[in-house]
Amino acid sequence: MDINTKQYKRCTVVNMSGRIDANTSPELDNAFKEVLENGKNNIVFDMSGVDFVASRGIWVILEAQKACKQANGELVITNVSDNILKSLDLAGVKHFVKIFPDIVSAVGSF
Amino acid sequence: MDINTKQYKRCTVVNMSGRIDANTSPELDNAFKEVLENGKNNIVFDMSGVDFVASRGIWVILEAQKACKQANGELVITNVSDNILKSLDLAGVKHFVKIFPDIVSAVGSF
Amino acid sequence: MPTASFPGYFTSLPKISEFIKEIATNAGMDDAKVYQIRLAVDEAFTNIIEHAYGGEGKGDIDLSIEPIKEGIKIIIRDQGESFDPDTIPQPECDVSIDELKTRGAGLYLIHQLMDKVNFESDASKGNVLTMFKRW
Amino acid sequence: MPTASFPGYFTSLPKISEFIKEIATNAGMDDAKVYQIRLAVDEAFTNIIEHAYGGEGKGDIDLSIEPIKEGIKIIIRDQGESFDPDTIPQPECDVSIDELKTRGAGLYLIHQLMDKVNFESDASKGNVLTMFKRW
Ligand SMILES: Nc1ncnc2c1ncn2[C@@H]1O[C@H](COP(=O)(O)OP(=O)(O)O)[C@@H](O)[C@H]1O
Ligand SMILES: Nc1ncnc2c1ncn2[C@@H]1O[C@H](COP(=O)(O)OP(=O)(O)O)[C@@H](O)[C@H]1O
Repeated sequence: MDINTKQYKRCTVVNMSGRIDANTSPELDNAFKEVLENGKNNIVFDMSGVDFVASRGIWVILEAQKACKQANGELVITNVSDNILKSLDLAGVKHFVKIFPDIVSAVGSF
Repeated sequence: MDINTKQYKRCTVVNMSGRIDANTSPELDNAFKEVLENGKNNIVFDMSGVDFVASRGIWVILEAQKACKQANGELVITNVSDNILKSLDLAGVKHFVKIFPDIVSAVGSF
Repeated sequence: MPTASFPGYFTSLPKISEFIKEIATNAGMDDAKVYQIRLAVDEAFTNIIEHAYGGEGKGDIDLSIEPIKEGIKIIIRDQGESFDPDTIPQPECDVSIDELKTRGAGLYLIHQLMDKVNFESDASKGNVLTMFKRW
Repeated sequence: MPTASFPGYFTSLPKISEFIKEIATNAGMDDAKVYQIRLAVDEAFTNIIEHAYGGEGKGDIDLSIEPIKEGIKIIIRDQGESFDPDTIPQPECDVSIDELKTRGAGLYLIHQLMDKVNFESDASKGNVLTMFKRW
């Protein structure tokens, strides 16, 4: 698992590789919190390298969205694999988070 | 040759494939002019599909930059192949146009 | 019937996932369904560690996976606290992000992902979660 | 010595480029230098069509490309107006974008890209541009 953060003019891209489960989701949680602590509240979560997301991961994403919105920002996600997308749909994530097909449209939405 | 335009929140991405020479540069010129006529003045020219640029192409890019700047916008370019980059350098293009290594950082610069 | 025992740590989760993936894929389950089984099992293991054992390192979890005629059967056993899944309310998603209680989709996902789910507690055998996924 | 004649249209440019590419690459020129030769030739052809012939469809252009010991020699001939390249000022790039006269880098690029450039006009032979690129 590997988390990287890149700052653009109007948003921060966070990308992670590997699994987001009970074991690894706290690190993702920290990465999102760090972005917010730096005063940035627009986040693109690039999931191109993520191959598994358990409900713990979903909660981390939704918690981050909550914090972004409270700071008048927004979290969006992109590059979600088909399998993961289906499980995010089951959990109703799309009601709370915009999902973009590619990172350019995600970054370009801010 | 194929030119596509995609509108994002703060910029328009124009991409072209093939050669930009005396034969094809008028079409690129038109594409840039159309963007500006639509009231958009921030352009990302994505050159990932471009494999040859003659001086006519360089002038079209610089003319478009002129027009963008006059409208308080900016044109930037991205995904420039090594061969093309060397010739743009010879022509001094970097004094007038920002060159980004990838389209995400180009779009993210607006 | 392939069976394995895993220590009750979250670091077991990727190993469990690989174990399921290999057996279910070799049995002929398609990729999307293999993913769904892996996710259901991951949620079940996480819940056992957290809720039945009350934390990591409190006990082992046994997993068996059995390809049968109609699909794949999974049995997960632990020796932790028992519980009655019928007492657990469904998560809500008809709320705004601010109202959302950001916990509690594990059980819901397990039921959505698998075709049959059964939970039994027994003083001698411990807790037994049986799940089934059709081909 | 591979030689070809191309009609003086801008649509000849990609064909000329392919012609150069194949011969120069087969002769062992590296990719970056092949590109530089192609670009110099493209600029020369464009100038001939536009300035020597005064437009498309006014005459043919002959190209020969010859791998020699030290590099590759290119000869381009046309029957259009002659001109004296020494009278042409260098393009400026020390200016702001608004002041920039957005024309006129073709000759400059040809000189930058090639190791030797020679232009001769002759009443009988027409205009002959000889260029040379070291291996
Ligand atoms: N294996 C288990 N043993 C004991 N309690 C459980 C078990 N699985 C779930 N529970 C109870 O059901 C609740 C809902 O579980 P779940 O939907 O997975 O969400 P979460 O674990 O995030 O709270 C848990 O909070 C817990 O009280
Ligand atoms: N082959 C040629 N025959 C006649 N005139 C030429 C030729 N090549 C260049 N010129 C003259 O030199 C000038 C500069 O050429 P160049 O640097 O290629 O820029 P551009 O063609 O864009 O003006 C041209 O405007 C033209 O007057």
